[in-house]
Amino acid sequence: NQSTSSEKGAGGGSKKLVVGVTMLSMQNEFIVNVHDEMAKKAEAEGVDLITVDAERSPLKQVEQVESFIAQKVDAIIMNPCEVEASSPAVTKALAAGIPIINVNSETSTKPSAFVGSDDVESARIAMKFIAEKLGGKGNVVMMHGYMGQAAQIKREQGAREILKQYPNLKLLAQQTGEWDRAKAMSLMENWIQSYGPQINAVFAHNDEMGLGAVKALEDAGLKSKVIVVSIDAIPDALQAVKKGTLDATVFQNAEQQGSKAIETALKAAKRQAFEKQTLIPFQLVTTANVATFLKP
Amino acid sequence: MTSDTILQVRGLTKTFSGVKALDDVQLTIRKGEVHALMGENGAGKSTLMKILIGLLTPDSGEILFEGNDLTTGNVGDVLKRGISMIHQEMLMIPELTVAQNIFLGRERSGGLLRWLDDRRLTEKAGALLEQMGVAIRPDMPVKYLSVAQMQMVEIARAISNNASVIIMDEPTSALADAEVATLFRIIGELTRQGVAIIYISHKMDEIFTIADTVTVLRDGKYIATRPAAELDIDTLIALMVGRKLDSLFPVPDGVPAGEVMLSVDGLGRRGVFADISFEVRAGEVLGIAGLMGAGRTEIARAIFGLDRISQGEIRIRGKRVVIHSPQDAIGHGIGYVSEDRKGWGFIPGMSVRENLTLASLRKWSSGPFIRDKQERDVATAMMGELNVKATGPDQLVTYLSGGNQQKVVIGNRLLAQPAILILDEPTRGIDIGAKAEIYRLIHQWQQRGVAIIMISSELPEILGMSDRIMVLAQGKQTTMLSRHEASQETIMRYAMHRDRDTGPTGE
Amino acid sequence: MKNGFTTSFNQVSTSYKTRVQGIGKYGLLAAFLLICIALSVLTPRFLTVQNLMIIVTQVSINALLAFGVTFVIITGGIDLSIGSMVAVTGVVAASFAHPDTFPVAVPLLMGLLAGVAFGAFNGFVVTRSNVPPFIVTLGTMTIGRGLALILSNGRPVSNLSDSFNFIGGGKVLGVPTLIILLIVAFISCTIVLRKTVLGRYMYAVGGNEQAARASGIRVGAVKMAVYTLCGGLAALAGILLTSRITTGQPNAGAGFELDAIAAAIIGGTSTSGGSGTMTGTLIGALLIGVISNGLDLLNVTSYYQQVVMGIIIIGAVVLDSLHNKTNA
Amino acid sequence: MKNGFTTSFNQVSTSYKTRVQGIGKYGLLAAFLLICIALSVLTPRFLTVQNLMIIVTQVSINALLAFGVTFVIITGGIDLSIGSMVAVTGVVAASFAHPDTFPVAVPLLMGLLAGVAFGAFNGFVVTRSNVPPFIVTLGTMTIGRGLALILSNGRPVSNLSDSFNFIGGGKVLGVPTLIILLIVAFISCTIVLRKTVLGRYMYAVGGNEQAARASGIRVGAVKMAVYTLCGGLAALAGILLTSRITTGQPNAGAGFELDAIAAAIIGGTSTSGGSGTMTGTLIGALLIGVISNGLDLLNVTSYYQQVVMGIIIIGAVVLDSLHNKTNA
Ligand SMILES: Nc1ncnc2c1ncn2[C@@H]1O[C@H](COP(=O)(O)OP(=O)(O)OP(=O)(O)O)[C@@H](O)[C@H]1O
Ligand SMILES: Nc1ncnc2c1ncn2[C@@H]1O[C@H](COP(=O)(O)OP(=O)(O)OP(=O)(O)O)[C@@H](O)[C@H]1O
Ligand SMILES: [Mg+2]
Ligand SMILES: [Mg+2]
Repeated sequence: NQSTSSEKGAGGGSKKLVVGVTMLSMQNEFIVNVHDEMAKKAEAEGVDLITVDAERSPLKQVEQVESFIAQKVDAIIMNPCEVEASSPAVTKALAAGIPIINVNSETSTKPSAFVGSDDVESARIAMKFIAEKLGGKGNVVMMHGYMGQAAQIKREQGAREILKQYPNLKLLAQQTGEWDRAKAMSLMENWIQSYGPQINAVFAHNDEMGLGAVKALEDAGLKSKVIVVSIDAIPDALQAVKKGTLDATVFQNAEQQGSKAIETALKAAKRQAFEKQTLIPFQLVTTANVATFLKP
Repeated sequence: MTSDTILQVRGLTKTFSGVKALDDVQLTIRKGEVHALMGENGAGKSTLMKILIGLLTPDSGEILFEGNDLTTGNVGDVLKRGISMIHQEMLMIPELTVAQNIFLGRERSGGLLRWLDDRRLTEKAGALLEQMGVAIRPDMPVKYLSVAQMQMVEIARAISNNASVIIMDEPTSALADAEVATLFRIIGELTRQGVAIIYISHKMDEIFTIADTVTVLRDGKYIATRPAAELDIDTLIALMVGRKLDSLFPVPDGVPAGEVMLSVDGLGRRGVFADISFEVRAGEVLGIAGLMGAGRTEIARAIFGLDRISQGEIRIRGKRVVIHSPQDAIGHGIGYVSEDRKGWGFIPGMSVRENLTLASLRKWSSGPFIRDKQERDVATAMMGELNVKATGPDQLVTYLSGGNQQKVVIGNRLLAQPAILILDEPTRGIDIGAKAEIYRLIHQWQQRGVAIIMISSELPEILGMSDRIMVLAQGKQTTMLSRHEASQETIMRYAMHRDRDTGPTGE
Repeated sequence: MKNGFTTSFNQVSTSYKTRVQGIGKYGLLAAFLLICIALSVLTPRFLTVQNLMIIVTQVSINALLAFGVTFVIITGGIDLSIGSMVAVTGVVAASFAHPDTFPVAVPLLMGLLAGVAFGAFNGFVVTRSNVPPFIVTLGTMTIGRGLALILSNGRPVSNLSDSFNFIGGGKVLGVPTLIILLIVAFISCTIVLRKTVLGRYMYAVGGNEQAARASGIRVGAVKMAVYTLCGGLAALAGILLTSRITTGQPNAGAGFELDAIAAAIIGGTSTSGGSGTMTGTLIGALLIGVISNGLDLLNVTSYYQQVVMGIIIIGAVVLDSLHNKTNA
Repeated sequence: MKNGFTTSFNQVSTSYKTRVQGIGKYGLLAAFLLICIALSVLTPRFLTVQNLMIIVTQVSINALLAFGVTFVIITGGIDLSIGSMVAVTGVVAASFAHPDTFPVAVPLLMGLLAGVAFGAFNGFVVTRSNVPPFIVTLGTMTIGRGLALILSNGRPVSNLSDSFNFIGGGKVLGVPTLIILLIVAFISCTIVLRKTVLGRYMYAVGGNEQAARASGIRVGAVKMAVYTLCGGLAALAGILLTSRITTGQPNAGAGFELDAIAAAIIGGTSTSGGSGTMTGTLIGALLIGVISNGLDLLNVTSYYQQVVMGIIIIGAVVLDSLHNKTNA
């Protein structure tokens, strides 16, 4: 039955390996990029991917993994919605003897392997940049992602760690922009009304919101006085960095996350030795180095 | 087809989910005549008219209007070609004003852009209403009108279309005599101009007053067409019902009146009615008469807790009570059958059984659970007692004819075994056979010692059923008549009582 | 509220069959079976005991919410706050469910209590004010979401006891607890709706509020009851969800209201009140679940899934309405 | 469907005046002004020309959507797909708006066309099938979201021409274009609703469909018109949003439908059809915008913002309904 087929696959045999993939949200550009890399890699390796979209719902994600188990896939790649809430999926997959690889973010239950980067670190990098730019002194506002989601929580945590190191850096206001550019723009407009020139820097949990903040600041003619930094390095953000409107973004390597995830999954499926943890470093993108990140 | 035939219907058949509502029906209408269409509730009169106006499509048959085929037309076409209709259900848009309703679908007056000119519509409507002699503000939203006023607006709408045939489906069901007279005057003028009227009504006396020709339907089948002059009431009823009907009103057998069940003293509601005092005894029928808008319904609503009273008191079995809601009223043993059957009477989406037992459901249940079998038995028994015509206890009430719906509403209240029953226009829109049955029922419950208040605009009904009659005019009590004092003339005289004497009226 | 001197006949006739004959919804059932057959043909993985069990498990949370909202819609109301109630009750339950603190009954009771209180508040505002239920529950939806975040401090409440996690994640004799609870809830709700005085009153209030009042029904009390019931069922859903994902999530349940309302309406509950059945709602929820499971099994790309999902749902209801159609 | 003719007396005396004189909605206006005054007292930054202008700009997208859905709700329907239409039309417009490709009229027209076609499709399904609008537009909401993702390949469509970005982001004589367009749209919609035959027919269809039909009104055509109009306005909103944030976002507009419907209902449009005004809807949208702006200005914590927002919205409508209240 199934296990023999995977062994056959291991022996370079007739049957294709099947990998089930559940992604946090296929409406998020970065996640789509990770997935596209996985698809590319899978195509090259000759494996079948079954991709499903958890639409940010951990419940849905757990159900999707259950479904993968029922389909007897050879390996599962999960881009978790939630540290804790997506954990039952890991438990279930392991109990069914199917290797499960977490990509991009973690769950509290240890999976077979982890490929990705630490979200807390990305925020540290971003905030540190702000702190240094401002010389450790000034007023910062922070735009959160959707409240309660793992990425929001971790990015907030990283930012606060840095803020603690710089007692003269004051968090003037914080509010959720729900990852959304339009919402962030409105929020920034309102903050400008409230604080005007008091604001020295904006830290946004993702580029979409960062770009929204930039737009609002530009409209108010304040951009030159305020530093805006965000995370993800989506193409729009890279362009903005190049133009100098966005001061910095933090590059998360979708390409490597995607291909390493597939690599690990295949090794695991074929019962070969594999890296339990593959950490892909973040990189700060500023005008200085943006050219290397821009795709032709 | 003779030269003065304007509308001819042949072999018309219409089936609703397997039930034949019309079966091979024919009808010939001549210019300038008033053609009465008669039949019991559910005979198919409205269905036939809705087909004529284009709201329903027939299964087969042909309709010729001024010599041309009409069967394919939609409502818009038919209206333009000169047929208009007063609908039995009063099809109005509640949020729009009287003027806007009257000219709905015909607003195109402001040229190419089809801009609305509401000022002109209002003026035109105002003129029309004034010409009809009706005092209704044309800029008043229809939702604030009383049923009777709405019916007058329906009439205005139909006659404003300059139609050559006007269908009137029970145009007077909500009207009192004065308005009926207005309508008849208008009908007279129209027929003199050659307009044909198709007239549907359950009020026999109206037929004999204005009809030239009478066509009778029974169970969806064509029965006969006769000149009105050749008919007498008994023959007509026999044609409609298929048998002879005994006397309409039960013989008064002098039920001994018991204790005073309900008495009101100086009851008033600001701007609506004032100084109303009366009492009803067990086994007695108190009739309340008055012109349209005299405030009769408002008194009933106030006693039933639907409206707040501003002065006076209500006593039940001599004990003063405060009624804030229908639950309070029902708790005190009061039952109320509203004049607005659709609005306050029944639940259209529920079966006959469910409607009948609704007010008394607690009795047919143990704890939270309904005792299915008992509920069904009770409902079936009540259906038998009321002689409800339905395919069974599970038929939806919407599918019943108006008369049978009314019986279901009455049955619902009776099962709650009220000690005091208020009936507001209990026979509105109901055919003569069903009327007789409702009268019989009222009499029966009277004999069982229920105190009954009956509000009605039909004087024969008031006179035939009441032990005593209270007459109202403009929210004030003008007299209290005993059965032998009362006559049509006396009642009318007190009902027309104008505001000359502003002092306390009544006693 | 609109009047309707004249409900059209048509409207009545469609809902008539379904309601009174009780079994009803043949059209929808047919559409549902058709989809199931199609899926069985398209993929052998669909018609396996294990997969069917997974579908029912996945459907159960939405079905519970849909049962609750069916009660509300039958009375002519609406409840948009169910998704937020899931979050609030989940967070509340989770806060009492850490290992070695309280016995498992405590988080259960506290969660239910929170839901019932929330629902009762909805009912109170709806009956005491003139504000349309849409606005009331839209307001409490926002309030509830805020409360869940405040209570949890914006972070998932995790580290829950095994016994608590068993409630929604365990199996009894090989059958997932969720399925068992779903069946129990379905039967109870059906009984409430069809066999009790309260159920009858719900139809009456939704069918014609004035007539219900004139029959002596305390309309306000009935409305209080349905919103409270709906809150209770949402709490059950919230607790089960929390237990299944072993975390109380302050942003759980976002958007669930639309799915639940969709299940009810697909199942034949009329938004204008007065008609609807639990069986219909259950089929509606199963339909949504089966389509979503089938599309996953067929590996339809996520974007196309949404397109196909929309088309099938409209299609199923078209099929249903064709079946129930009477001539105009 | 409820009741009927005999509304109580009192209703006449109180609400008659407010409605018939057309100005109406004093209650809501009062609540709105009250909130504005409160905010002006709480923070001096609220009542500045600049801030008021920002509020109106922020409100404009939601207001446009709310205008469209007001038409639909007045006829007794509902449109849940507006959020998705925003995404589809935004992505379509953005695809034609790259610099040095087409003149700026092309993305505008293509976006509008997409919205009108989408709306017309909604109208077609609603009029041709027996399926409730709720389900039809819930289906097309999902379909639309999928389409937007397919068309954009799941990625924002950016790099748009300056002239395109001017449409929603520019200023004319110091006044943001969004405000100008909002005013134009408001006046046009008011005229359509109050001064044209079509508007009159919308009230008629929603007030009593049977009666409308009996007056010779082609009910189907009116419904087609409102859904198409709603699609067109959603397209305008989508284009403006895209231009404002200088990207076509496939996931833009998610959840916008609830805000727009809320604005309409807060503004007094009855969900059962037959009543509603554009002025009411505008005030409803402004109310939501002012609260959200005010809470940001006051720097209320995000969690509490939601709680306060919910309470104020319910409160405002309670105030409104108290004003219009009649005793039972
Ligand atoms: N749309 C419909 N669907 C099903 N049955 C209908 C429909 N319209 C009418 N009927 C049925 O057709 C029959 C004829 O009804 P119709 O309304 O024409 O009677 P009518 O003669 O006007 O009665 P009334 O005097 O009570 O107004 C009745 O049995 C009625 O229940
Ligand atoms: N909802 C309402 N709004 C405004 N006026 C009303 C309303 N209901 C009744 N009226 C008016 O109030 C007065 C009393 O009405 P009521 O219904 O009590 O009269 P009635 O004696 O029962 O007569 P009928 O029932 O025959 O119209 C009339 O002038 C009537 O037109
Ligand atoms: Mg009739
Ligand atoms: Mg009356």
